[in-house]
Amino acid sequence: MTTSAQSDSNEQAAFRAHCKAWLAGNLPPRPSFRLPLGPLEIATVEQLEYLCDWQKAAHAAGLVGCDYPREYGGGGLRDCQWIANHELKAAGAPFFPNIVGLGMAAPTIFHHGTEAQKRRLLPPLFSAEEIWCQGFSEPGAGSDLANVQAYAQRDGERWIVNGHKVWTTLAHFATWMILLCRTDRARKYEGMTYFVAPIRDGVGHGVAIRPLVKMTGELGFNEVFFEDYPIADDLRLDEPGRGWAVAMTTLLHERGAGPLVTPSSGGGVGDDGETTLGAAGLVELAKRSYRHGKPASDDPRLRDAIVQLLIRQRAFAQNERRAAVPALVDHPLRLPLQHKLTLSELLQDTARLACEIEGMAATLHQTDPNAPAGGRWPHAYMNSYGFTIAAGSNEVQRNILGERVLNLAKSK
Amino acid sequence: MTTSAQSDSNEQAAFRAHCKAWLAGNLPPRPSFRLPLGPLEIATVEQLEYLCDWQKAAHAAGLVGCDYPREYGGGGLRDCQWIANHELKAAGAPFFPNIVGLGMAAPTIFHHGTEAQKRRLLPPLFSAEEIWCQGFSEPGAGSDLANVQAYAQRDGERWIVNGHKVWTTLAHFATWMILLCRTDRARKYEGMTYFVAPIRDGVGHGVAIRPLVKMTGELGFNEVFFEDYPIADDLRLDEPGRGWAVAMTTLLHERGAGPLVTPSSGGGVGDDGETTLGAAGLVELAKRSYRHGKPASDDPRLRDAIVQLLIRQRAFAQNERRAAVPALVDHPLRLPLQHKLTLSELLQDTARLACEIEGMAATLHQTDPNAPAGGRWPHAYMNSYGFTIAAGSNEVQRNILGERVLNLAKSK
Amino acid sequence: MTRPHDFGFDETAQILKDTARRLLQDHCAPEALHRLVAVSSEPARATEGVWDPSLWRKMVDLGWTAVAVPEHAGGFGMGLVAIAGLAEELGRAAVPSPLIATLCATYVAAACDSEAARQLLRRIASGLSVSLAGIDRRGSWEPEDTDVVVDEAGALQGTAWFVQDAGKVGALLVKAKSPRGVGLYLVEVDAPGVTMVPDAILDLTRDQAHVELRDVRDAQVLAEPGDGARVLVAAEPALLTIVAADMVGAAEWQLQTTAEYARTRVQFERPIGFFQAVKHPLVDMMVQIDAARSLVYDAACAFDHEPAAAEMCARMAKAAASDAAADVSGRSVQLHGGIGFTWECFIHIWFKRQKHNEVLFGDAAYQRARLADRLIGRIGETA
Amino acid sequence: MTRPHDFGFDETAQILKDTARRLLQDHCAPEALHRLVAVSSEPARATEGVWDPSLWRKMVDLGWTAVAVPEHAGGFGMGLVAIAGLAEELGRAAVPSPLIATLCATYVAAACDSEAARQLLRRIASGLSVSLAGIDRRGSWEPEDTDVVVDEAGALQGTAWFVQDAGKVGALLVKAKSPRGVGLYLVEVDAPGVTMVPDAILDLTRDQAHVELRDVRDAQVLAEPGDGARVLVAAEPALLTIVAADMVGAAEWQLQTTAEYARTRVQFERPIGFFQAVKHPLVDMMVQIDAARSLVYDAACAFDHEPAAAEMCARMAKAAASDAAADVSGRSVQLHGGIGFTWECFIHIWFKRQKHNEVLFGDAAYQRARLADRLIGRIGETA
Repeated sequence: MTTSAQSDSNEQAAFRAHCKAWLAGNLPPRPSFRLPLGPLEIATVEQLEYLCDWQKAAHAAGLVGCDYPREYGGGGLRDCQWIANHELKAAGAPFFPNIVGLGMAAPTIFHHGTEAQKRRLLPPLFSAEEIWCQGFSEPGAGSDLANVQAYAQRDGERWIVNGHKVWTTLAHFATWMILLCRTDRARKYEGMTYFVAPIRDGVGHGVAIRPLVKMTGELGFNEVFFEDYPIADDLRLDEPGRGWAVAMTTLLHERGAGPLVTPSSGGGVGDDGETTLGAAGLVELAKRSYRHGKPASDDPRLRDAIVQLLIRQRAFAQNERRAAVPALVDHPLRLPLQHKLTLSELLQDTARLACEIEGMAATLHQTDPNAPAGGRWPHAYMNSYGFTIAAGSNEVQRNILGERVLNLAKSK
Repeated sequence: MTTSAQSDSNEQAAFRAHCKAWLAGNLPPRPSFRLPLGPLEIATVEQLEYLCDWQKAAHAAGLVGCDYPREYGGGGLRDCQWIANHELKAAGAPFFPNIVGLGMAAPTIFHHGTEAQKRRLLPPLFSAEEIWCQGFSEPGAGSDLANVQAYAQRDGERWIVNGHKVWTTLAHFATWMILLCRTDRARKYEGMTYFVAPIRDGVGHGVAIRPLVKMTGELGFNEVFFEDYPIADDLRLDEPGRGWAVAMTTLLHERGAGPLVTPSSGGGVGDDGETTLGAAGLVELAKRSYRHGKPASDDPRLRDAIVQLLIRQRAFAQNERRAAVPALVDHPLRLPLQHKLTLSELLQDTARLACEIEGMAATLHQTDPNAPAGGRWPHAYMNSYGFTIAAGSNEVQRNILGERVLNLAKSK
Repeated sequence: MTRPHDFGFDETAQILKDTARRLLQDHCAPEALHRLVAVSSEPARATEGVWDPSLWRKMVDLGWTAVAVPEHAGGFGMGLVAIAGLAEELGRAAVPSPLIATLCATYVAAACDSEAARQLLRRIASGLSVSLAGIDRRGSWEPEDTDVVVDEAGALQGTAWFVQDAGKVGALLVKAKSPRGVGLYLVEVDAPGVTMVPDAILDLTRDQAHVELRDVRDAQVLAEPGDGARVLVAAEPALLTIVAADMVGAAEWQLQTTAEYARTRVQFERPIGFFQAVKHPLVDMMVQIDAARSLVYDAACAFDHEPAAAEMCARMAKAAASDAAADVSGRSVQLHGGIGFTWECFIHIWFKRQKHNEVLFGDAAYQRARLADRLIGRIGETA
Repeated sequence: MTRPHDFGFDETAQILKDTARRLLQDHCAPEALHRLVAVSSEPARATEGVWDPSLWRKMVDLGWTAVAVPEHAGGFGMGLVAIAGLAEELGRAAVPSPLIATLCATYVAAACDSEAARQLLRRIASGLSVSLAGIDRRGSWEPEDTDVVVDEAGALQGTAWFVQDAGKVGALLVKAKSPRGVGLYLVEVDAPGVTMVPDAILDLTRDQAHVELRDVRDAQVLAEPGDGARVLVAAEPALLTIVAADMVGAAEWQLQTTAEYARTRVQFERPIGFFQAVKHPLVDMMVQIDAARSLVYDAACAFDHEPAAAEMCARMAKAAASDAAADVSGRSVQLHGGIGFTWECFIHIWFKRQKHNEVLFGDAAYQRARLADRLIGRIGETA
């Protein structure tokens, strides 16, 4: 009896080799400008273009949408996207900018769209020629998403939309929006319908986009106002009244399965923790910072705290690994639904500890030449709240886990 | 302009001097047997007698019930009990055993009892000649106290009680029980009535007491069963149907104001932290324990953790001090209602850290001759859950604080 | 000295605190503060340290620079417990002003034993604002650490780092080293050789600078070389207590503002305060604030009445307040949800002030390390 | 070696795990376990270490002592990843048995390079139970620390502390020091000069003893003096992983039992799992358990396939599992309310087993301190 070492299938092995080879020669040069820390923080057109060019090149090389059918612009492979993601991370590649498209719109369209919708929408999504944003949240429908009030009124072969969406990441760059509207005010869950809205074309024709400023002082998300905005009925996904069910597909991917189809967003904590915002960065920071007159890396209390985060970071990666081993999984949603919760809190705690290591220097803004690590850590700490709040606050994530995995009574 | 140093009133100064003088000469000798860590853990008759003798002596000297009128066995003083408590702690005196009597029954009887009830019940309560226990909780009415089902049926000048109480500390030693019963099944809050029940006399006449064993293997609380147990109507406190209101008086004292009328229970974290279960004990323990081949007191991470508890301990004492300064209090219940929550979690975290300091030796039972500090810490850690659960679990305490102090919507 | 059970918080202290509360409610309400310091979200604002000098004049007119100055130097000589009450209100309003810096400098000057220091105290009582320049490049605030030296000619040379509200004050109290040890020096901000380089910082309610000193010859000696460390050690408990009080006041504002949001924001057909995932964190915030607040008055009272305990109590207060400020700040954003993450919401102003105060004069872990030396013994001392 | 994406958890491992689950469900269900180990709450039980030898015979008959023994010594030679699966089930059932001790001893023996060790492995595969006697009086498990010496006559002298399940095993694997360094020795429990002194312990599912060795002359040398430390370092990752797996399995039982209580216990007219003060802690328990569980299989896989990472991964697994065990244990009592605090409730059995495993072979903080040396560098190494 010996231990079996399951390795890649032949297809996977060949694909992995392809990824390694291609990445070895095709990483884009470092840009002259500062790159954003994650897709949620893309602020300038030059950042966007640099990243879109990169996604397009990676798509052309077969590293994006690998597991989707070829007729929709995919690679026609099976269970290969995670390999591409792994190799992308290992190679230190930039992230892909079309995060809402890859992580949410693509699987939703794939599961709920018509053949025509899939052929039209998916290829430019994978190639980043069309950027996507998400129109779910509203001022009165944040954690309570089912309270959506934006109203689409049927008008023959089209719908007329009026309403107000908020926290819309990438809206100012987006061609398309996945849009959840109420179409029946008498029913809550059954009264919603799901559209794909060509919002860029709508600006000035019923769509207005107002950027919101984050607590860091940066742009990054938007309010979107609809006033008598018409959407053709063939841009509806699934049946009228099925919007909540379609949205659940989106959210399942947003909250958990996303990393299975797209490189993980939000700061890039990878299997090997090499990215700048990972806990490994704390070790270097601690060696350069001082505490009690000695390197902070010599302070046993900080050492303990850093190692705690290194352990959590590895556990996060190993959770993803284990999620793919059915024999070691008790409930299919148990690990995927933890993804956003654990990653966002890991990033937050990492950034918080980095600020502690910096001491007085953590008071400095990223524009100060003396700010350690370019001031990224206090900045990342503030931005981390975007991640613990967005996409269903972590409070809501805990409800979902308790209810769907542990079968506890619904809290709402 | 100078800083005014408010000090004791003349009455208080004289009383403090009296306390100091009496305590200097009248502390009881250390007993030959092990004393329990707190009133909730009195297990043997010899422990009880030793402690009752002590309470009786202290009462005779005027250190118990100081602020109650003389006609009820009190000292007739004003705002002096806290001084007695402080001096008792400072002198390292044993605790008083009649904890339910002093902390809960006395103020409830004082506020809701008839003149005859007060004259009959309070003097032997203060002198510990009659021990009290509390009959509130039931198997189906723990945190949800208003769900009390024990039923008292009116029968002329008496009531007939049937029901089942649990977690009844000291029931096996008690003469009296404060007893909350349902008297109207059609109404929840208005359907309860409050009695003082002579349960010792009732044993064998409708009262049965069954000791419960704690997770530590020790006795300490009981189940009490009532079967057609008669209580005279003149042992009712306040009107029929007013039981919930009376119980709230009891709980207010149990949860917060208790320490204002009685030395604090549950392990004795005092202003000066001298008692064995206080965080100061951790310092000594750490000096005698080893970690990485050095005294645990040299481990910076443990040092930090110990100091955190020393700070919380001092904050606890300073909260009690500040609660008596109206200018520095925003809401009258804000500090008193935190008392039980913060004390119980402080004791739990202290005991947990002590176990960590002990390392492998924390595996040892208190009967093992090699157990550090006589094995008290792992033991105290387990017993601490009694305190975080009892008297309204800390989850319920947080509800109460959120609702009564921060005016948040009721969670139930 | 007896240790007053009521911390010595007397009627005068109460009046000072109430007056401050009212003045700042009138002149530095959150809306007005946001308009003042957050009108722009451009990076350039990070060096600007916007404030309201007319409000500062009102504060001076009310005698707030004089409250901590001893009576013999023309001040009101109030106890630290009263100053803590005032600092709580400054934090609650998150008011941009040089008052915290000046109060801190006052306690340092009062611990000096020189005519120059007494003279400085008189000027402070009359409205001079002063900031302490006593932190080195590495952020250390230890008495012996400084990057400023007194050269052989008696001139100050070097850079003082992390100087608080440097752009608002009239003079600096500089820590400088010479072969005889650390001394303290008064330098006017417009003295020759003084270059103020504003730092870009996150906190919108203050400014910070590093101050380059080149051949600064006309500094006055407040504490002789070798006496500076003693002075700083003596004053340190007051400084820690004042900053802790500021944090406690700010945290209480954060708590009340977040609780109000939880009472009014409706999701799932209920005010979100109904949900224990919101309610219990709010209670935990309150519990932490109360602990820190009690320790602040304990520390102030110890400074006033029980000097032997002053350092211990002050470090406890600063540690508890720093931890409370950090935790309350994070939760205030989280519990506000998306709106709390925006520039237009007021709470980021307090969040950033708290993060700044959290590390000033040593963060919680630093204070606890010092407390451990005192309460457990230095490492290696146990046999 | 390649690092299998599925941890190398193959069908054989699955069968072993499923078989263990079923056997222990049948023969060590919580009710039966409580009747067995908690029939008395008298203090005397603390030294008794009650267990069920007939169940142990079944476990031996199923080959569970042989699973980790290499094939060349008559065992099944399964990977640590399969052993971790088995250990999870042992923890889930909280079964009292010498199997965990024996599995640990197996990895130590397998790392020895001697015919005596190979002989020992054969005896283990045939059902001999063995425990490691390698901890000193201070609780240290460092390779060089022991209170047993080899005297000039070659006899063992001294006391081995904190020997796990000593009352159940047939032989001891003793760490002893001589001038040439640490060696490992096999001592039969009934050998002359061996006195087993049972400790009184809290955990009801095991026993523990200190073993006094007086002139023990017929010990067999498993690892020569000077080679013992190498052996222990080589085996340590397996030991840590096995104990961590036990804790993960136990924690999952605690989670599921507490969740079941939260689904059924009604207060305020609702199952208490409705309340976020109950629901969210349960979720946090789950999150911690999953992290620890993933790290356990990661560590087992590294031991099997990537030796250079084995120590790091094992310390991470033990640290995460210890913390999870501590937190889950506390919450399992708290969320059960009053009933969870009683002897009659089953959960205290798991609580106490977890507290014991938490410190065995070094608690979470110890593992992290060792990890820091590896991942950050030793203190003083940074310029």
